[in-house]
Amino acid sequence: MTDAPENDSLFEAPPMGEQERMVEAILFATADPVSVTELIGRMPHGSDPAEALVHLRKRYEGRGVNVVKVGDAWAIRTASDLGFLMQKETVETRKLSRAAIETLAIVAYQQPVTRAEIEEIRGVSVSRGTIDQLIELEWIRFGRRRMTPGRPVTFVVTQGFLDHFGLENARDLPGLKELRSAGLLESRPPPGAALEIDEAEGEDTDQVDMFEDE
Amino acid sequence: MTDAPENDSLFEAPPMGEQERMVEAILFATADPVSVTELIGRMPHGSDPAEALVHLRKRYEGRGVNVVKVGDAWAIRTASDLGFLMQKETVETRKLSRAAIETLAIVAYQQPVTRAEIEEIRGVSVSRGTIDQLIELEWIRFGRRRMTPGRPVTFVVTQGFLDHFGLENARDLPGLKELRSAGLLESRPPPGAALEIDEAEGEDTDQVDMFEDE
Amino acid sequence: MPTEFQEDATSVSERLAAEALIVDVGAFEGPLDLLLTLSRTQKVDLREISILALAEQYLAFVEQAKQLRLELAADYLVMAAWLAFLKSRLLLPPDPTEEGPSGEELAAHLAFQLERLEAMRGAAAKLMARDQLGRDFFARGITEDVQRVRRVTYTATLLDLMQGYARIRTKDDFRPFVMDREAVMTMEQALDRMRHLIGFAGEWTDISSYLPEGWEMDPARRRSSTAATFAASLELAKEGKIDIRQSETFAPIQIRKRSPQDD
Repeated sequence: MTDAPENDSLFEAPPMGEQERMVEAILFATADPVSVTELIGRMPHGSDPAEALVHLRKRYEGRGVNVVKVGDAWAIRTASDLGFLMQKETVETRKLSRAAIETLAIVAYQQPVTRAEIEEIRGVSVSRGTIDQLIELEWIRFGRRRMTPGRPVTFVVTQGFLDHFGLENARDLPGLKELRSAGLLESRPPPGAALEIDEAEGEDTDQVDMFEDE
Repeated sequence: MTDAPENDSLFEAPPMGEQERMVEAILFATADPVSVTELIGRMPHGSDPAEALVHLRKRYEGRGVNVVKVGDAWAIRTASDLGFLMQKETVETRKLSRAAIETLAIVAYQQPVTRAEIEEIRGVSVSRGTIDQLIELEWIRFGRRRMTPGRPVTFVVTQGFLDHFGLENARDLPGLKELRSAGLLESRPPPGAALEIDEAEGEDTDQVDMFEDE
Repeated sequence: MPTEFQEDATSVSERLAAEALIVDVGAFEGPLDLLLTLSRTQKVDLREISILALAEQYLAFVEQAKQLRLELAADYLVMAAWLAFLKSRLLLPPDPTEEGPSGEELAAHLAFQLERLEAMRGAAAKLMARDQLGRDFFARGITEDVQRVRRVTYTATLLDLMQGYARIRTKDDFRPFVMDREAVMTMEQALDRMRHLIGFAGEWTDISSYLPEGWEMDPARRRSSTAATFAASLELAKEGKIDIRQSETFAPIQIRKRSPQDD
């Protein structure tokens, strides 16, 4: 560890073409998205995987497999128009209940969202099993606690969720902009609950940040 | 998606570029190498995967992953020169234990030296592990056997040792007098140290070694 | 009301539709879901929906369910009570002395809730319609595990080596620093020392004279040896070997050997 940095700096980073090959090999070797940080850690000192990825992504445009961005990580996935060739590989996923699908959508579009908020939106209580199932699928996870009385936990979607639905980012959710401009993503407390309004507004800012800063 | 196969025979086989994409996607996503027969079975009627493979193989020449033949089937594999990327090496640097340093010092200053002699000088037994560690580090090695009863092996320091410690020769190691005049020996007895102290020291040395040799 | 209903439902198909709605109550995901379904019969944009009409529809539905002796979950009944309240608020002229939100505000919020639920349903449908991993696009089939290799290297410097050697060769005058408690005297040491000396102390003697030679000058050593000697004196007194006296607070403490005739 101690001598490595000194030695490494004596050598130049590999040429970009080589770096591209390395990123290609690493992404091909795994089923999970690989973060740029991990790429840096695995490639020779001084490498710039972010730039190599730009080249690699271009190289695979229109091919049978593509380089895709998943959150802040990268993966290679088959082109979705070729899914019909892959009946053999198709994973039969457990059919999600309507409650689970709606809960997932609410978490994705309204994140970070508390259980109480999910219930408020759906108008029914959310069963433990629904949340558990989504956590088990690794599509949602616990986010930061709310700074409101009781400090409830919030839920947010995961990288696995983005990967599964082919999203680069939670901002790319279909129809997100329209829903926001229609005011449907605002947390609007029922009239008469005036006291909570301030806090709720604070939280809403949080939510916007989450989408826009990522 | 599902009706495709029936209609296929009515149409021409997809263009070769498309077939190449298909082979690429299938080889990428399938868990095992895929034979040409299987490719024919999975691709639209009239496809020529063997030819598509020739193109695909060429396309991946010199890339980070290659199209390789495994038995009579085909697979995409990491280029052999990039295998090192599939290893994540963490290097941990530890300080050599006191027992090991002392043993090494005795070998360096008194070589060739037998194990019994090392033990006599240190006043405690030398664990097998300490010797093994120094041999593994390639800092000491076996020397000639002593022409004494039992013909014990001796230890000497290696070229690797001299390189590591920046010495031309083990004889270049400074002697005791030089160490003292260089202020490297701070082991002046404390003023007013009574006789009991010697006993205490004997015990303490033992104890320290016990911990370090383990 | 019930008779009215029977008279109203003249056509068989209408009645069947109404019953189907009731029988399907289990299919609704709560009162909000039911309200959303009912609102569709108004065939207008949710933003222009008549909450009053919707409330009436819901109440009629609950009434029908009661008639058919269907068990309705409590939250459906809570919603019915709330809608009845909302309905009265919407119909009666606003009472300026009354506290709380107006009927219009409550109705607007309900409309917002319905619109939001509908929007989330739509979002869920769009989400599920996307290409999905393992169904429409696929990850790598043959994966290679990243081997984690932990390599440990040991280091030592020439200085370590030389000091190590010096330590061994000068063992006789080398003392590890950790044992360097030269300014500490234990009670055991003091006791040991006093047992030997006390035999000669027939007269009252200041305990400070029992401090070991060379320990009186250094403050740290004096403090430690005084404490140890004092503690040892108490121990000896307890054993009946010596007498202790002190004329007043902070005066010198004196001890002497206890002679057999004192008993």
